[in-house]
Amino acid sequence: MSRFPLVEDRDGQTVVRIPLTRGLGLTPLQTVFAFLGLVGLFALPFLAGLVGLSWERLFRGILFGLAAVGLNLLLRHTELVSFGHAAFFGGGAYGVAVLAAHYNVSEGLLLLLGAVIVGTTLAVVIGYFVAGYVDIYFALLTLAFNQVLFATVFRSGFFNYNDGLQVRIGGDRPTLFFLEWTTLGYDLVLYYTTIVLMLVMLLAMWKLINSPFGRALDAIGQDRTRARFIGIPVEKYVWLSFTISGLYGAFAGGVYALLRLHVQPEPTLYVFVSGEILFMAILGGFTTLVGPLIGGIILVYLLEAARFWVEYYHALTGLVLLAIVFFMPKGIVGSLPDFNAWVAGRVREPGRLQEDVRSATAAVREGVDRATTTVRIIVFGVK
Amino acid sequence: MLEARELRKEFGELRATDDVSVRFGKTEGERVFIVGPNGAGKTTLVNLLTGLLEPDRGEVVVHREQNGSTVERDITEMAPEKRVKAGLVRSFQIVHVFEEMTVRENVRTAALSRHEKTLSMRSRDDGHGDVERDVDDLLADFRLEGIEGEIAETLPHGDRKLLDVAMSFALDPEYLLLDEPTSGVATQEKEYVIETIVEASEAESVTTVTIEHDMDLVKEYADRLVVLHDGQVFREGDPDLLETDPDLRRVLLGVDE
Amino acid sequence: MDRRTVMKAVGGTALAVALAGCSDLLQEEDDPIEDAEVPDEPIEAGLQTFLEGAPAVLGVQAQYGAETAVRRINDNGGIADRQVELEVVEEGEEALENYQQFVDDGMDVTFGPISSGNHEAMVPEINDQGVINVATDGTVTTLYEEDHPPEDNQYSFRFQNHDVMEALAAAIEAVELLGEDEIDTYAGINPGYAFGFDEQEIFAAGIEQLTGAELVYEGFPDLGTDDMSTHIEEVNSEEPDVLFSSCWGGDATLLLEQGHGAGMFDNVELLVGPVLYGSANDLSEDLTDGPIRAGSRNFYWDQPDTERWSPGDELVAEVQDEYGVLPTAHFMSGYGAVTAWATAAEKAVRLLGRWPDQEELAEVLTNHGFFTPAGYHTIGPDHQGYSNAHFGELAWSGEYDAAVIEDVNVYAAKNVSPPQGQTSLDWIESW
Amino acid sequence: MIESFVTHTLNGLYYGFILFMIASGLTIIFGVLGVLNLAHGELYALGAFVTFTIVGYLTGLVASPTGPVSALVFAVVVLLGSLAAAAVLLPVGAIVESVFVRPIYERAEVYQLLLTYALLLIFIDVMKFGWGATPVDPGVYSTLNQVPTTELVGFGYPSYNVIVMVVGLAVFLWLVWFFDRSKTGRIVRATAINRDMATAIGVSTDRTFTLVFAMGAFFAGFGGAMVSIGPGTAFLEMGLDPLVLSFVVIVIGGLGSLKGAFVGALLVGVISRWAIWQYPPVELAAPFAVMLAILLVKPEGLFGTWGEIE
Repeated sequence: MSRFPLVEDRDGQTVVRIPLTRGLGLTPLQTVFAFLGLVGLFALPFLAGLVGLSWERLFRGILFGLAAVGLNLLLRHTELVSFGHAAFFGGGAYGVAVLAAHYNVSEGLLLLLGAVIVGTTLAVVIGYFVAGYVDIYFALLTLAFNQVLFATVFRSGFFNYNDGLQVRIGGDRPTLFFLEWTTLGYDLVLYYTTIVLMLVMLLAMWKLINSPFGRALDAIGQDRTRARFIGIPVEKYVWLSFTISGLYGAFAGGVYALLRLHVQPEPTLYVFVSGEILFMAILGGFTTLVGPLIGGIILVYLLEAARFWVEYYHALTGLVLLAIVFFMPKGIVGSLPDFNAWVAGRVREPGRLQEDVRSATAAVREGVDRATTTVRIIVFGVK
Repeated sequence: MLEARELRKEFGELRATDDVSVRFGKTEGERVFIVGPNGAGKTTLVNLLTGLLEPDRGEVVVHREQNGSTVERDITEMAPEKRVKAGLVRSFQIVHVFEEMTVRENVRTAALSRHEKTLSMRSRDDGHGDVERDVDDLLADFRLEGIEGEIAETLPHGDRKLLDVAMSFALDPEYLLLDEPTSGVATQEKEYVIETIVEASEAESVTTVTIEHDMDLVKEYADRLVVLHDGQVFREGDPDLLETDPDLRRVLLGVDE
Repeated sequence: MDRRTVMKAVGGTALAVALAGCSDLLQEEDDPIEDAEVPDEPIEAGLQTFLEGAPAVLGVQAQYGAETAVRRINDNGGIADRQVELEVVEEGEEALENYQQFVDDGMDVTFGPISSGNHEAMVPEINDQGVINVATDGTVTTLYEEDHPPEDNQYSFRFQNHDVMEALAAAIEAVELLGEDEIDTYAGINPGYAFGFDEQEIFAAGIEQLTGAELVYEGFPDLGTDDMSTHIEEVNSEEPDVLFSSCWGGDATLLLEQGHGAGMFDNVELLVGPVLYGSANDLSEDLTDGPIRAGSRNFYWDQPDTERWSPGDELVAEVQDEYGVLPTAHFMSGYGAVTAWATAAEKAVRLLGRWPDQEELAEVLTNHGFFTPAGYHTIGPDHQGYSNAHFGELAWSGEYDAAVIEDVNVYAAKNVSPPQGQTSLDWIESW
Repeated sequence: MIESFVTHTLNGLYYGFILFMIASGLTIIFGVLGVLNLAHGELYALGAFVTFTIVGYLTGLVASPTGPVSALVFAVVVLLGSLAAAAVLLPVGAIVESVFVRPIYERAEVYQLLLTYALLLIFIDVMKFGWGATPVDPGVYSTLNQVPTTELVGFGYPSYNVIVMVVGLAVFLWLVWFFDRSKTGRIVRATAINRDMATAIGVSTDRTFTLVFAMGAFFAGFGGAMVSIGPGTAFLEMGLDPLVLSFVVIVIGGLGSLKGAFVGALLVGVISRWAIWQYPPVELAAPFAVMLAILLVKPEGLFGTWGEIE
């Protein structure tokens, strides 16, 4: 036993036990990070402005990031690349919008429940069809379902085409906890409600991926045939994880609708939104639980705000992503340990920095040389 | 008893199994070896029995003693994962293990499945004591305890083969179909692999059906022999046939008449 | 015309005169509001519009228009001595977020967007934030007619004519040209998104009310598509008397190109397109062939005739000089939106003797009237701008080496839009 | 009705050939390298922009055609210009492969997606820098239509469409010839089927990969050129939808199968044009509905061959 509460020794490692998560624990360093993250999350609306960031934009980033956490269940464990998760994000958002605009549901939490039901139902239906597919077929099938949904909404008067639906009931924003709020009050209550629910969802996901079920999903991802022949009902489990994954997206989309109060197809349902959710997971570090969340915050911030900073804002976003691919090979969160080691190494021996630059330059030069030779061969043939 | 009834499977023009009828596990814990030249339909037969392939015609039937009488159960349409639950387990010629997991996690994943715990949401280390006991036993039986923390893809080939089989045993099989458990294993280790399997199956009285090319091993360990040739059962019977039947020798050596 | 007459005519201030394009008529300097207490710092304004890609055909014109208005304001000493600084940003799909960013950045006023869906998303937020936005476009009719009636809408305004006005003008234009009895059938090819669906619906209501014509085909090619041949073939086989198309930008040129390629203009009596002239700078001479009536919303640069109307002439010269293009209706969207706000702000300063707050400015903007080189405009009690609508025969001008419209018909706002408080479709049915 | 049917079918084929030219590059790259290049649509767009410049320059050198013969000469000039424009994509593709994609072959495949998405974004701004933010059009479509084609058999149909179909067919036949008959093509196929084996017989897989990527970029650019000289314009976001449609085409056809991509493209073209004709609202969804229908019935696509050019 340790002197500190919740701290224990397990297999020679000090771990910190988190309430509600029997059998799981964090290393002391992870605990510090988690604690800082929590403080950051709760103080965000007050801190963001101090450093010149828009907390509502960060909030949207968190929402897309949460959808990416859902997607990551498939990506990291069953090793399936979904190109269609906007279907659930957008499905959730439209669940809220339709209930508010057409059925006058005015309580935000009920709307959110509706969002989760709509989005998850979509996941159940689409999951049923795609669960038996792997690799790029899986990716492109989810993409096709996503696009059919997008096209339907885009061209349907019920959804007011691409002009979208207001999440307002007779011009008023929904109530939260059956109370009416001021603009700021509404956003804050929505934010803190979301954060609390999100933490529960993250804990649940953590629990899930460390459970025998999570193991079974890993098994399916690593060797589908073997998984089947140790008695795992592969399609059923993929279907189930697809549904859970969709649920996260649906929830996030629902909150997004409540925050933005207007839902249009392009920012929620378009296939490139699916792509963005996927890229958030990868760039944040898909081998980690919270990486996708960080990825969401960063990508949304870039996509929305870069246009205010530079004229060539696509390129800026692209260059940031390139840098992450090459210099943070496991995504941002996944690469933190390596990155720390690298920095420490260079601080100790600054001379090696030159070496790094030299080798990078050499690699680029070699690449260009090869390209030139190849083009010459294509154009002039082999001598 | 596991029975193939007139199983037929065609790949385009090729009839890989041509109405094969054969029974395994006539006695409890019977060791049957399937032999035959390449392309005889051995792997296809195992695939049909375990549900990896669907037959074009014919049936797969399990016979079970129940209240003193034998009950037949047609499992031709049954999904592979359900056959596993029904006691029909296999390994593969090319090793199929979960490459990114440790040895222990591989065996544990199989054991969790056997204990119907793959849907459990409890944390891995938490409250699965019976599973862990099984895993410990199996690791010991297959002499994998020393390397239980190693990642599967880093293991030498022989250990991977053993791990593959250990996972199969973790499923508590009644019938275990092994597709060339010694393929790729160095000659001096083959004996060791087969010996380990035999020990484990005798302890649990598992009926094993093994595809094997090494006739010395077959002679040494087989209770019964099934010879496939051109998709048909060419001979069936005592391993002594290998010595006594000249046609059999010709077929196995691949010398066609 | 003496100075007093001009000043009176355009609303009484030097700035208003300058924005009407008549500053050279002013003979002496006079500042009626020099005593007003006005802060020193410049006015910060934000404009969001489509700056790249297919919709930039429209959006960049709006940018030019807004910049031109701002330039003229600043050259004339600003609004009550305050210079205007305009920040322009890509609208994209994030108009709501852009508006929020503008507000966070402390903008005094914002302009844009182009897209009607974006505009719909913004209106409630504008009223929550209380920083006036004058929409350049985003012209979906129901927005101010039904969704956000004046009692629910304080800070959101729109300058450009709404969709009903141009779609109805198109219907009337077709009847004027062919005659009521000559139109038995009509068809529509409209972009497959909210705007296109709305335009087709209103045009259909209008033309059926006017002529009893029958719809023989309606197609909605995807926005930004690269092939409309299927729709064109259907028009060819149905041979309608009138073809209506609200395609704009690349879609409009695609329709004309493929239409000519497939001989479509031999199979229709008339093509009316309310926003066709928006593509003026992208049309080549051969595309202007055929019976095509092109609309130019609330502004056509040569109406009144620039030979006789110096404000128009100067504006075209300035735009050609500065940007190398002919101004289109979307130029006026930007120009007029800025002008509406600027003249109202100045009016408010004169009334109050100090700089107005947002609420006061919104008050003044409602029912505000002002001039631009396109003539007189009013902002109605519903916060919607009302101006003349223009239609003319698409033709080619050797002088400008660009598409022009000739034989221009001008429709007064009251003839193509319902009285305040009535919805458009109800009003059309009452004809 | 019958004439409508013929025209709609021709329109479908025309559109299908366009789709094939865009998708062929994607399927070659995917078939050999296993890389799903999300920047493919931008290579297509880049081709369209470069065509604007080159064809605009070349047609400035020749007089406007006055008769059928000079129209034909004009068309040849335009096609040569398109080829030249596509050739510009060769070094672009080669550099993208050898500088950016190569270092991450060994990494998890999803990083290729993130990388090529980053390139997609960067390419958009490269084009914005090069050609401005608004659409451009070389404006040769109506002149191309003066080339006499279907009028010769008494049928009115835009000659440009006919030219696209002929060119598309030529591209297909050349690719089939290249992979079936030419030495380089066989080496590429061998590499696709078994990299180790190819290395063992002395093939430089590095070079093969660069070559294949450059080829893929070339055909993307050529597809862009064909669209650019048509009735449409070249604009910044033009690459997005064709990228997604290319996915549809290569999946329907069977991944990595050239013949599959060909048949898939024509199927999508024709079925979607028929669908719009019969039921216009389905326009946006049609290609994806076709893909879902085909994949759910035949999961491996029409000509499914994994990792092989066929």
